[in-house]
Amino acid sequence: MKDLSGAQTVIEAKGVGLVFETGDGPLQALKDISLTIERGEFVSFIGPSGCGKTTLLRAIAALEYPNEGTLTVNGMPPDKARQSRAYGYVFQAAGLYPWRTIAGNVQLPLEIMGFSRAERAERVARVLKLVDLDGFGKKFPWQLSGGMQQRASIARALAFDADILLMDEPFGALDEIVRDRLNEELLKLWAATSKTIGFVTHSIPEAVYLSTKIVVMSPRPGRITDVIESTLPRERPLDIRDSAEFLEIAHRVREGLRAGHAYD
Amino acid sequence: MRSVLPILTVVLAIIVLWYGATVALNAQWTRDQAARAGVEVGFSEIVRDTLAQTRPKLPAPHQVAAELYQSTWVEEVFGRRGIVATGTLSNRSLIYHGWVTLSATMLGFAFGTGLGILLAIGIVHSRAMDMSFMPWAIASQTVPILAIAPMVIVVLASIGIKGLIPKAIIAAYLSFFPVLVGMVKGFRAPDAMQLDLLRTYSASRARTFWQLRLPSSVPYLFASLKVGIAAALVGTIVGELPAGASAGLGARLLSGSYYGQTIQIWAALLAAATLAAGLVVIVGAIERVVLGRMGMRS
Amino acid sequence: MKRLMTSVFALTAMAGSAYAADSVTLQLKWVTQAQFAGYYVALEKGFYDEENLDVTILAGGPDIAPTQVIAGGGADVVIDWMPPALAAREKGLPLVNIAQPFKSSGMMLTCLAETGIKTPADFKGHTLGVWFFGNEFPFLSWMSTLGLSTAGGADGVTVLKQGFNVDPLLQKQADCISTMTYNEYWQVIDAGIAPDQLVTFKYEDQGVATLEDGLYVLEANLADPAFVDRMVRFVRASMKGWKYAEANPDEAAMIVLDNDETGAQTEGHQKRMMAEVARLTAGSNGALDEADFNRTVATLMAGGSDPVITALPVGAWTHAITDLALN
Amino acid sequence: MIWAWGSLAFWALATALNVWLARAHSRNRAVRLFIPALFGATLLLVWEGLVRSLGVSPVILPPPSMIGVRIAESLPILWADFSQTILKGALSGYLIGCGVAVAVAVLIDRSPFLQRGLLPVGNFVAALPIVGIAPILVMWFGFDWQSKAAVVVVMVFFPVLVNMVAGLKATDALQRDQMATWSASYWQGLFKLRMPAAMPFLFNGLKIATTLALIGAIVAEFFGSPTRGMGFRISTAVGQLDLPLVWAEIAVAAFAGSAFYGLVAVIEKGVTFWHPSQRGRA
Repeated sequence: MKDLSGAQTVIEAKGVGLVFETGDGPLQALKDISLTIERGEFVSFIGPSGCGKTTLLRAIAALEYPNEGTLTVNGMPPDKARQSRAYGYVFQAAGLYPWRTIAGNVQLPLEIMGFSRAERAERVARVLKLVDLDGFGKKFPWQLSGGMQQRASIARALAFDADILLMDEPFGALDEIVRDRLNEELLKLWAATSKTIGFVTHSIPEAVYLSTKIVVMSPRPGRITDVIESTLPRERPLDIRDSAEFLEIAHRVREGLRAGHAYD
Repeated sequence: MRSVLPILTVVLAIIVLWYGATVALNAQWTRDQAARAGVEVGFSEIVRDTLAQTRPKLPAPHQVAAELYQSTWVEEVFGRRGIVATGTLSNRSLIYHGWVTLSATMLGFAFGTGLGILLAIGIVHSRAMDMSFMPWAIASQTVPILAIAPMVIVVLASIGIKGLIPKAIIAAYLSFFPVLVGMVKGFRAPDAMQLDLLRTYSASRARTFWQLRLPSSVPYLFASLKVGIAAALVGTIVGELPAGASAGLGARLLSGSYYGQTIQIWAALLAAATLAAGLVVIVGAIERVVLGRMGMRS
Repeated sequence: MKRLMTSVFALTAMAGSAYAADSVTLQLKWVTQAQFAGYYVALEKGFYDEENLDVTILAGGPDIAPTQVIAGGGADVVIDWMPPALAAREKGLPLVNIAQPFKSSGMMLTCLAETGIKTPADFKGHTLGVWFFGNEFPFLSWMSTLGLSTAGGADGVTVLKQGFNVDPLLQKQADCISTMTYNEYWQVIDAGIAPDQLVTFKYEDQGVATLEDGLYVLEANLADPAFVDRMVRFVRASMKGWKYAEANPDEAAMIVLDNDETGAQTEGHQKRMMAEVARLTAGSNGALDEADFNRTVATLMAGGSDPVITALPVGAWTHAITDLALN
Repeated sequence: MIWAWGSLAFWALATALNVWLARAHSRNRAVRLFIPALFGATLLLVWEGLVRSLGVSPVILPPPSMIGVRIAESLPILWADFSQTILKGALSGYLIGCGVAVAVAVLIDRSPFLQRGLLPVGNFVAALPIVGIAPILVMWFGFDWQSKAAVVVVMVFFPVLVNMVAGLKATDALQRDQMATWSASYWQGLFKLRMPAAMPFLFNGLKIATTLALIGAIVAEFFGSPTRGMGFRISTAVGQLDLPLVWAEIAVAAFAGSAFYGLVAVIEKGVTFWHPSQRGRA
């Protein structure tokens, strides 16, 4: 099914709109979203709360269904893509099952997808190593720190080798020091696996540091106000954040956010 | 409000099942009687007969409804001993028996709630009491109360306690436990931060209790009161069962059983369930008002 | 002045009456029904008042043991059957029979004719419903005189603890059930089974009858002349009530009905019960017949390996009260 | 009189000891077992003392020593009654009732319509004084343990059902979304996520049900039974004024009930070791 001629386009949205029916009447969560994401890109969605960035990510993962426009993932409707295991999803909270060990949690999607026992063991060992948690497989989630839990949840999303990794403010609840280290590790992981990553955040430095493309959104109705292609190199040490180029992009993001607010 | 349709559907389904079961369970008697009389019965006759037996294994819903109507409205308004004729409730009406049961229930509920709260206060404040008493509180509930209810009544009668109080004591025995468990949880509901805050004010234990523990336990109190009042009703009915010829829904159940008046048993059962549901609803309504006033709308 | 006089007079009169009436508490063996009509008649017709007694009648029930009530001091006098009373005496609770209004036994075993049981010899291998709670003694004695084991099996009978009603027979869970001539038997008939579809075995006819409803008090109390005096008056008024009830069964039944707190009794059933009970009380003037007592004791002691009582009871009855009350 | 003062003095001493132990050594496992044991012993001793010193007739309330002797004498009877009432009646009813309740909870969990309809009706039925249906069930299911099991089934069904339905809802949106992103089937979601998450709730219901099961089985025997069983023995023994035997049966019932409750609590601890309420007291 993969469209090999235009192989680079992974996610494509054309005029996507989404309305929630709420107790106070309909709420326009997304309006006229058009966007293309290429293979191997690291795309951040940034904006104030209520701008629909999470909703957009959920629509891509077929957790919400748009009312208008077309949205395709790997050239398929999102739920088809989901069934073909197109993506791993990392939520705001780690959401690990307290009754399973770390290894048990990581292999949960593998069990659901019907991987053999041997293959499960092999993959669990590999991804735990990838997120630097080898040796913790037999621990229970509540015996680990918040940062380790979130790494385990990333390992879980990586375990079944989806091409696309969708992350919804995965580090939002962590302190800044842990967050910096996880950001750095995430970049390494991205380089090592060359996945396409969609990343929701409300931190400007995080977005600029991680992304190749930054999608700035604004609320009521949720829409895209700016798309910024990052000019930073793919190799990014932590201190790149002090460079003029970094600050320049951050400035542009801030301007975009401010422009969105002018509508209020 | 959107629950009305589903509830009606379920109730309707139950009634349909009930009618089916009525025919199935009572058919044997009809066939036996026909065999004893030496006649053949067809299916339609079986159905007709099973729905109208005088002492069926399972009375049909309309029989129970008729009995309920008969033993409330008709008895009080038109009966020889009804409230219209005599000015007092008739001893043949379920209203009278329900009232007797209700008064013992309320008294027992009051005892049980008071006892449960006091014990909970003791347990929260004394480690020794917590550790020594709690296992026995659980064990106390495994004593088959119905088995000793007659003895409780006899023993209390021998020291001159009669009437409502023995029943109320059995009711209290069953209702104190849920209240105790709920209130221990409730008094411990304030988190360490809130307790530490009061400690920084050098608040006394009593003050901490009144200002923090008591208000935070209110939602737990109501949750356990709902369980407790239903338990108190069960206790009262259990207390009424052995005391054969006295009044109350339990005595009514027993005498119905004694004379094989299944219709009367079911009517008394439904009356008891309605009473229980009504009491729980009332506690729920009070809960909403109180929690609303305290700004803890649940 | 005149008004003051009247009120003082009224006060003294009230006080006088309050002091005069001696109180007596009577514990029944079972729920309010015509089985106890004599006492209710004496209460309603003022026979107790005439004797200056203030009588409280406590109804019984399936789990109320009159013996336990009197041991706890909950009643001055109780109505019970002789077997549990003698058993209690052997357990160390000295009960004494002071009067015996019931001359004959109303207990019987009622079987469905379709089970093929025609004589007691046919019981073997069948299921029999029995009341327990102190009422099982006559049955156990009878079975042991018949040489039937009550442990079940082909050579014995299977015993069910019958509930409070006749359902086991109607639902065919038991082949025979215990009934009283004045009560449960008629419930079976009322349920729609014709008398010719039933076979009954009266304990009286089988020679294993034991004395039923009698009045029992604690032995120690009989040493107190005031107590004896109260009992004399109580027995006299009660027997007057019984004789009135025998003569006016329908009125007696209505009096019982009005005293039934549960409101579960029906007029038809109580009138019929009264008529049947009258047959059992007919031969008694209230005094215990020593021959009946001896027969009861003999039956109970014949209980094979597990007799109800092991030693001949001494002092378990007295004519002291009835001699004074009836002469 | 010496008994009364003696037992009261023992009570005071034991209480003081308990208070001291609870303060000083509450971390010690043996002490935590000793404290309630001492409290229980105190209760028994005070009971013994009061009965003896006040001269209460054993027909009204026998002293514990007499009950203890009776237990020792009548072990065969007690065992026969125990197996009739607890093993056959209560246990089989408990297993069937809880099993059916869990199955029904899973079934109606798929249908919000049924939940909205069944739960209020279920609560209404649960408020029914179930002891009242005992005579009816004895009439339907006969005299032997089957009717006792039926009473137990009805008694335990609703508490377990209500708890299990609540438990199946106890997952949060995030966990359900996760399952969705992995395209898990309904049954995978049920067994991997919602069943384990429901366990703390289920065990809450199961623990309540243990005491109910016991009471139900004993109570049902009052309305007709074969000539064995704890309820049968209690009512017969009262009639024979054999009060020590009555209390022996009650003691067995209380002991069996506590043991049953304890067993379920131990299983709970094993199954829901991960739950915050269990983690605290390792």
